[in-house]
Amino acid sequence: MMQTSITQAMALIYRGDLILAFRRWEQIAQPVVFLAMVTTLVPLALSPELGELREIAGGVLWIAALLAALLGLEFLYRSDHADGTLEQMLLSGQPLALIALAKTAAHWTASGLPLVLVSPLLAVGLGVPADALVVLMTSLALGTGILSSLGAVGAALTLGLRRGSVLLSLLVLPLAMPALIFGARAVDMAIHGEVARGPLLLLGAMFVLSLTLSPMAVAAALRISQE
Amino acid sequence: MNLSDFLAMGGYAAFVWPSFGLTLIMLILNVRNARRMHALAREHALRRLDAARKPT
Amino acid sequence: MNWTWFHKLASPPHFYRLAGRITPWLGWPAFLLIVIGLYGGLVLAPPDYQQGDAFRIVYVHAPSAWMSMFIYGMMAIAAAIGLIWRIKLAHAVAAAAAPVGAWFTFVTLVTGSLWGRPMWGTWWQWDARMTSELILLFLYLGLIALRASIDDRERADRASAVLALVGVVNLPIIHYSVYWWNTLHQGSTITKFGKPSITFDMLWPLLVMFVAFKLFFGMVLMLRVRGEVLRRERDASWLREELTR
Amino acid sequence: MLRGVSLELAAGQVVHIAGSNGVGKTTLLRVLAGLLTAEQGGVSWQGRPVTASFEVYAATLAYLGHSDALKADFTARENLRHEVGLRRDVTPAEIDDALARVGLAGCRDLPARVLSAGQRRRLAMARVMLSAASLWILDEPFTNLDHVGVVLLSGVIAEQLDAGGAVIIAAHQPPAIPRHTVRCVELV
Repeated sequence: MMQTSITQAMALIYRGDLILAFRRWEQIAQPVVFLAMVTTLVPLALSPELGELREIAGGVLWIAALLAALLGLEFLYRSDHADGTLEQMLLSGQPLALIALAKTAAHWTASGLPLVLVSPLLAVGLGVPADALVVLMTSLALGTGILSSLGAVGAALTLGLRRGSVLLSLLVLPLAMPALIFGARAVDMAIHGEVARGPLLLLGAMFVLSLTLSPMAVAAALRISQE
Repeated sequence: MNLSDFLAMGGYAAFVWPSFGLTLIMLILNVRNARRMHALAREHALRRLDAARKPT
Repeated sequence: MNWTWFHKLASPPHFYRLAGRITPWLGWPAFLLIVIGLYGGLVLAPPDYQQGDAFRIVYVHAPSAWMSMFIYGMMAIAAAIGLIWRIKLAHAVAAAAAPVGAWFTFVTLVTGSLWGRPMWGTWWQWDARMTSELILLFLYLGLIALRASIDDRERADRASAVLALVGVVNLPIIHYSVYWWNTLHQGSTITKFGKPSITFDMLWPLLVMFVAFKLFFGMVLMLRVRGEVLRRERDASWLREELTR
Repeated sequence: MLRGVSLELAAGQVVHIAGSNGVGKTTLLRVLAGLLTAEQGGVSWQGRPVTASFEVYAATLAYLGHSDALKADFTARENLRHEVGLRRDVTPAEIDDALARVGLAGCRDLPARVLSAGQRRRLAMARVMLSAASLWILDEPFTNLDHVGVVLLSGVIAEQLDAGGAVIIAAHQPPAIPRHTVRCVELV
């Protein structure tokens, strides 16, 4: 009996996690509803004037998406830790970092992607012109990707801790600030009709960096947390 | 350079002295905390040693 | 190069005794240098032609800022040593350094704000250096909070070590993105707030203060590490002989 | 704190770790499984230290801890497919055979959360059987099992030993494994 190849194992985890996520769809809906709610708070708090809202739309959407993604991080390793399947993953004989990468990808698809897909609807509500929506979605896709991979390290470190969720945001948000700077800037430029290549490229670079480095940190953190 | 000019700090006394004051407080506080933390740990260790020596 | 000195240094009883011996050798020189530095900075150094006497705050602000970065870097190195070679002492050093680093960062922020008030007219200015210093404070608080919320000491040490390493990798990224973000929004008209043009009699007290803060940190670190070692060497045999000496 | 424990195990042998609660049975098993690292000493498999290449050792090992390691929302079949599938290519037929073997043929497509504790333990047992590992480390495998379950598990362990595998069991009462003598190690 041949040992499963790592790609098969990763595909299996990716599919498995997505099936589980969709069976608990209310977990998926939470970040999206949160994003929608926060972006409706803004006009109520500031002004219904689309012209004014357009000025701050980039920042608002990005901050709301970041916090919504942070909300999604809760479910990353918590259920595996609780029901003991995490131990079996550690003992599966597959490289843990790649398993962590598969889990992060599944988590992003279940929590980051919905945010990206729903963001254009909310952006229109904040007066964002149609041609800026593509940049908005690209930047949010990269941003939620960065947050998922960096957040995975935080989630793994705070596994099973009492008030883990408050701690998780304290650990992860400072690391996500550079992404916020470039992401919001890119959307802002797009809204004002400028070409947002620069910030998007830097955001892409950060995404690649966090995608390659964080699985190793997650693997180390998982071993430490379950000991 | 008499004392009152020195204290006036060219009109910026309200900013210079609090800065230096806070820094000195921080330095002293750190020393006190470090000392207290070490003494506490030492006492704790001694108590554990005594507890271990007495046959329960 | 034989590694025996490294293993000898890493053994808790040896380090505990060594730390005890060198603490006074760090403490008193630090105290002396601080007095000299302050005297030089407050009395001898001429006022800055642009900022007047307000610039003297640099004598506590700059060394603290440098220490806040230095301690984080040193903590990351100690964390890496602790994780890779599983040396408990390295984790003890990292655990001891974190609060002191946080204190230095806090002082940097407050003195920076006090210095900024007369210059900018506001208590807080989202200036590049102050913003990245503030984020550094969040990183320190994150580390301390993580270590505090894990009961098992072994896991707390290693979890904080991983976080310190992730943080130190992100530090330059945060630093440069904040600088880029700052120059972008503020444009290039920032006042010449950088290091004021420094003559020698302004400079030497600053160097003295830098050295003094380093020695001070050394002393406080030694004290705290001794405490951390005692917490970790719960039932080591050498403890009885050492403590009852 | 566990001190001064050394254990030698060859193919086809079964060891029973006995000892009262809290003496460190689970800790020992977790160290043997590589989930915990011992401060002194180490675990070696086929002569080589486990930490050298942990993945190789993990591939030859099946660990059953206190928790059944099952996903509540997965059905019995899905649980096996996803957990065993991580280790080796397992066909649906093999899964159904294993489920039948442990007497869960009836609830193949029931989510694990509706199964009783005994059924969940049998499902975990099926996972250990399917993992085709040469070393089994079982922590209190008989908990929640009824008499039929205990006989079933003992039979399965016997087969594993016949096939040259090794089994370490931590339990309160000594297990009765047919055709094999159980070596007992008492932790004090």
